[in-house]
Amino acid sequence: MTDIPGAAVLETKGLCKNFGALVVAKDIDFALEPGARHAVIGPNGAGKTTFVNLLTGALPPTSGAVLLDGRDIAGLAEHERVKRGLVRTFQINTLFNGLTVLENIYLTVAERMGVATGLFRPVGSRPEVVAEAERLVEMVQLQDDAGKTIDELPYGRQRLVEIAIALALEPRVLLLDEPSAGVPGAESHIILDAIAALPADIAIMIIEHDMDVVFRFAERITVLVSGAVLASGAPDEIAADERVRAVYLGHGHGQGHGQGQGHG
Amino acid sequence: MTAATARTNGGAAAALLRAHRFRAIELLPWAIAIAVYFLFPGYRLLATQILVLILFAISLDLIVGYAGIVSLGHAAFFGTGAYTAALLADAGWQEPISALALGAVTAGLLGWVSGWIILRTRELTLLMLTMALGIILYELAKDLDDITGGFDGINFENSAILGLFPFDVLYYTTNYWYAFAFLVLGFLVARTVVHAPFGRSLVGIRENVRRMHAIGTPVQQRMRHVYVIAAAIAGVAGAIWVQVQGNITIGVYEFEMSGNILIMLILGGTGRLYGAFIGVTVFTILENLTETVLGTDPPYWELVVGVALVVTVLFAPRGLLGVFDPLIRRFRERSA
Amino acid sequence: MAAALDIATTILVFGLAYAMLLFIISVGLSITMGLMGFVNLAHGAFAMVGGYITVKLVTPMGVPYLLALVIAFFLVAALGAVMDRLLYRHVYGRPELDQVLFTIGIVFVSVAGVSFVWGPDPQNILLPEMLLGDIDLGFKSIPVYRAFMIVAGGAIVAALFFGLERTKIGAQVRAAVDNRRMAESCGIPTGRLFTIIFALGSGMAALGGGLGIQILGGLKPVFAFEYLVIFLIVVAVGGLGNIRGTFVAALLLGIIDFAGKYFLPEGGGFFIYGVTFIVLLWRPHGLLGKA
Amino acid sequence: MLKHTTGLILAGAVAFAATAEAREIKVGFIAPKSGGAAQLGDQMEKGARLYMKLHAKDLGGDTIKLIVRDSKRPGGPIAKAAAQELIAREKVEILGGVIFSPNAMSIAPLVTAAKVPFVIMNAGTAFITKLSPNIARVSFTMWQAGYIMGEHAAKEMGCKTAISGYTNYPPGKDSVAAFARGFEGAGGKVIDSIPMGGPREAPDFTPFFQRVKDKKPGCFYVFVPAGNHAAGVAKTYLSLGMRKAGVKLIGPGDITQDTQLQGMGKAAVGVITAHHYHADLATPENQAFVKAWKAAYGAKSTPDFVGVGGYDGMAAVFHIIKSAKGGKITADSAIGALKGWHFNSPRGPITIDPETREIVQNVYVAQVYEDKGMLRQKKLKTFEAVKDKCKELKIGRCGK
Repeated sequence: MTDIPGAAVLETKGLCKNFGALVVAKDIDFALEPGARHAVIGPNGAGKTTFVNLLTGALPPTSGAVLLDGRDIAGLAEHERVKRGLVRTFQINTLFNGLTVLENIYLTVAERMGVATGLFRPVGSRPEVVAEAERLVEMVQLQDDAGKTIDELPYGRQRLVEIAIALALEPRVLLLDEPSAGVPGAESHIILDAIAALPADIAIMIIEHDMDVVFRFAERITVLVSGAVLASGAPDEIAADERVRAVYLGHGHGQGHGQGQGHG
Repeated sequence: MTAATARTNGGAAAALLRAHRFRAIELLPWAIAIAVYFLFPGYRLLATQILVLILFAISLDLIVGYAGIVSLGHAAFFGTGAYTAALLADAGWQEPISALALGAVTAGLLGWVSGWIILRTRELTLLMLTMALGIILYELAKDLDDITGGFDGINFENSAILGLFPFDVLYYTTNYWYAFAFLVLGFLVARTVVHAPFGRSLVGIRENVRRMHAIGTPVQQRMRHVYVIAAAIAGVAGAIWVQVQGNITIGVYEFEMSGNILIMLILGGTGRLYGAFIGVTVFTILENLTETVLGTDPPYWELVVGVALVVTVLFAPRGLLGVFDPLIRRFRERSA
Repeated sequence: MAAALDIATTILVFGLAYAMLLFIISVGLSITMGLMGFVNLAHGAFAMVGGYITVKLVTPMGVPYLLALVIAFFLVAALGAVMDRLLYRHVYGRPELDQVLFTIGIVFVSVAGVSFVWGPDPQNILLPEMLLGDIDLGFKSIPVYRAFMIVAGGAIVAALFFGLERTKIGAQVRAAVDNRRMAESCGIPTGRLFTIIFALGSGMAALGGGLGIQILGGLKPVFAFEYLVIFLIVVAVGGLGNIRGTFVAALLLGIIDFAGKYFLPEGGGFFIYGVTFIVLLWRPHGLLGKA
Repeated sequence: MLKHTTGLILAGAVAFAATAEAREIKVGFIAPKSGGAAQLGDQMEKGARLYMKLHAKDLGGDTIKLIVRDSKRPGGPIAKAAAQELIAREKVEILGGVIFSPNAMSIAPLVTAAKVPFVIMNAGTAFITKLSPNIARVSFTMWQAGYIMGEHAAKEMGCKTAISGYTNYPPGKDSVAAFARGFEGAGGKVIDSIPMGGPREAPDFTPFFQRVKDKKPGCFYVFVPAGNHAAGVAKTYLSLGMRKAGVKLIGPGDITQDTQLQGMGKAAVGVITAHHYHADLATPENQAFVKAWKAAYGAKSTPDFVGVGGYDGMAAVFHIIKSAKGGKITADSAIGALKGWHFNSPRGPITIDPETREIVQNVYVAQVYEDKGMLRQKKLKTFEAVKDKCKELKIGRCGK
């Protein structure tokens, strides 16, 4: 995992975002190589989710560029970026709450396979799409809940649907926004196992508060504070960085340990 | 297929694969419609109107119930289809089916153009924009009365359907079956669309737009597409509406038309197609037949309709058809 | 030059009078929609009932007009509070479409109720002498009634802004409109607050109904349907829950409507809808609404 | 139980046999009973029922069953469905009523096909009698009052210029077109013609009236539909101080509709209108009519031209029934009987023009004045046996 400019799948250059006078992203340079396991950490309000939204195109940047495969994707809408393999999960579950688990994933698969515009042949005569959705349901071990609506599932299980949906899109770059947030300690290992099992060639950026997860998972860490990159480097470098300790780890590490003990 | 169903508990996949199949109970509304023709010849124009309004409500359900686009101006498309058919007939193009097809085209075009502009917005703003469009068209039709006949409207005649079945101005025989046939057709189109992946993706848009963006759906485009489909079907409904009656007034563009059809749809239940059947029928019957029971002094129908709406919301939150949901669920669970 | 000044004065005076009416009636709707996300299509029914109460107090009973307005305000505010507690609370938080159906049902019932009680005839009111006639501005005379509308409207607007900016309840309302969950967690009783707001909004609508009889040319049972559209437009153009926005929208629409009809009567109904269309495309959240 | 029922049937059969001559004739009556025009439908029905009550004996034992249907909105479909039901299910022999012209238009093909006579008791757009040979109209056309008002304004009121303001729908256009013909024919000049919104819009006329005031015409001719629009006219006229500015308000009698008049207050005093009826007409027929009306519907209730339309309409229905002499009523026989039919109505003598099946009647120019706190109308001039100018001159759709 060396920094070779140009080899990055996803890259930002001088990315800035202001809401009026409020600066939420300040001159962020960031790069994600193929197969990367890259954590972005930072205190609450550091602009992490905003950063994800800027990457996916949910928010337009005030200035700066997002590059996918070295190409500026400013002109691409969110859904077009997804089609190019840039996929995210949400910090707070963002699912089709009235639909069943299988339908949630079915919709995603249909979209990825390009059949979602089909007007005439019913879902029922496309068993291959349904079968693929079922495969993904099994991958996150939700087969017992496949027929339940999202509303009927506990939050932690819903979280798995988030991940299954992301996987269903066959991402090349996956942005995981606090995948274990809101999951009870006893269940978080399911999520972590699912993440650990992700295909190695996917470039993954994970935003996480739980330092145990970060240090177990990440090969590289970027620290965001007040919308700007404070430090970036290998986990041990970050752990050793005085500035990071000062503004973040002291407080955040304790919290991480708390959670660690919770499910330990 | 059986391999697929075997893998998940609860038959989720089986349900998904089965959803589009016809059930015996779906014959019921059609059987009733056929029976009504023979049982109530004296109400046949009213019954014909109900058939047409059901088609109109179905077209609205496609956008409101499936895609979550709430419109207070759907009469814009209904009226455009209606005026297309009426003005063609008035100008001498009296063949009804081609006029109706052109009505679908003009309404669809209007849907395409207006959808491009309007569908960027949501909620109250979307509501107001759809409404403003409808009212602007109403004003336009009113002011262009040299062409449209304006407030008083025009009477016109169509030639026999397929050259065989002339419209009946008194007993609405041919007229009824004409409306019936296009309701069946329109319903089948709508039903096919909602069970196709396209229709499922509309439900996704209704349930969670942010997620749809994030799974790579061109949401705007898909909403525009369904908007055009709904507009075209509404145009067909409008065309039939005036063809079976041989008369058009600017009433087809009226705000009440948009408002009432939305109320009827919600009353029956949105997002299920059959809600349109029950909502339109119940509303129209309460509106028009209350007076034959209770008289017109004072006019009780408004009270009856109003109370019906309030009671429905309090006791049948998912519309009248929603009342049956628990029953159906129990039935399914038992049979599963 | 003199002619231009003359026309400008005309448009300003009449446009303003109409705008005041629009604002007084619409502001309650704007707050209820903004605060509770509650779509109250029956708002016009409260204005209608207020109008009928005013007429019936003045004409057969001989109550002075201004006093009748005050009584109508309090009676309808009380009615609003009762409706809120008895009926509306069942549908708060329900899907929008349910609220639409429910409140339209209320409109139907109110229309039927009013026509049962008072019949289908339009109701008129004979204003006191002091409100008839003209005021001479030197270069132009304007009708007393319009001047009265502007002054009364201005006073109500001022009282409303004062109430919202300077009182505790006002601050709570602003907080709740801004972020309801946050307000609740700060201990603001939004449920009770909403009853108060709802009552106040209904009372304001009633006041508008009573004030507007003269301008709107007689009350009929269909009032609640006829004016629904224009109130919704004012709310949407102003921005949901935004009182200043509602005021600006009322001014804009009131004046444009008058000017449009004055200069180009053939355009008739187009202006107000055309302006609505353009404003909402330009600013989808309304003139002063937040994104 | 069974015996009891049989007894009833027998008794019924005997009763039927005893009055075998007497018939019950079903008459369909379509009018708005709810919605914005409900008070007009109410007036018209009251007028019709008053005639039925006063003349019940004229039918010699036959009775009329009046079946009322609410047309609700001005557009065609509801009225049309009601008409189809009345004809096909209720089997009415005569159809009547109708406030709005589009209602009448949409019903026209039905009465042609069903061969049912259709007596229009209000709807006043001039050309609609041409839509079916089975239509006869006993109300008015917009041309009758409008043309005469135009002539009168130019000749008698000294107006050299006029502006017309109208509700933007066919009766309004008819009315101002008629006015312009009459006014300009007599040497006046119409300097502006202002559409003032549709019949279903809020009746706020201020911007239009202010425009008129600023243009300072001699006369301002206004047509708005009867009802709350009418009340708005006089009020706006007063509140803008137009009288002081020297603009005379004139119009057809719709703007001084008797039922609205007291609610207008002093605003209406001095207004001059041309119309075929006002409740203060000092004829014995009218005085008896108004007295009977007040006896039936209360002292505060007043008939107006819509009520007289219903009353005379029912007189026409009675005439049809009597002419059939117990035989079957067909459209041909009924309309044949109405052609040239003469009746001494409260509004004065009326006839149905055999050529056009249109009413021929007096038109009165009248002025509003105050008498002991009540507003009344004083007849200034009578124009006798006025025909519909639109059809005479073959204007627009009247000529087709």
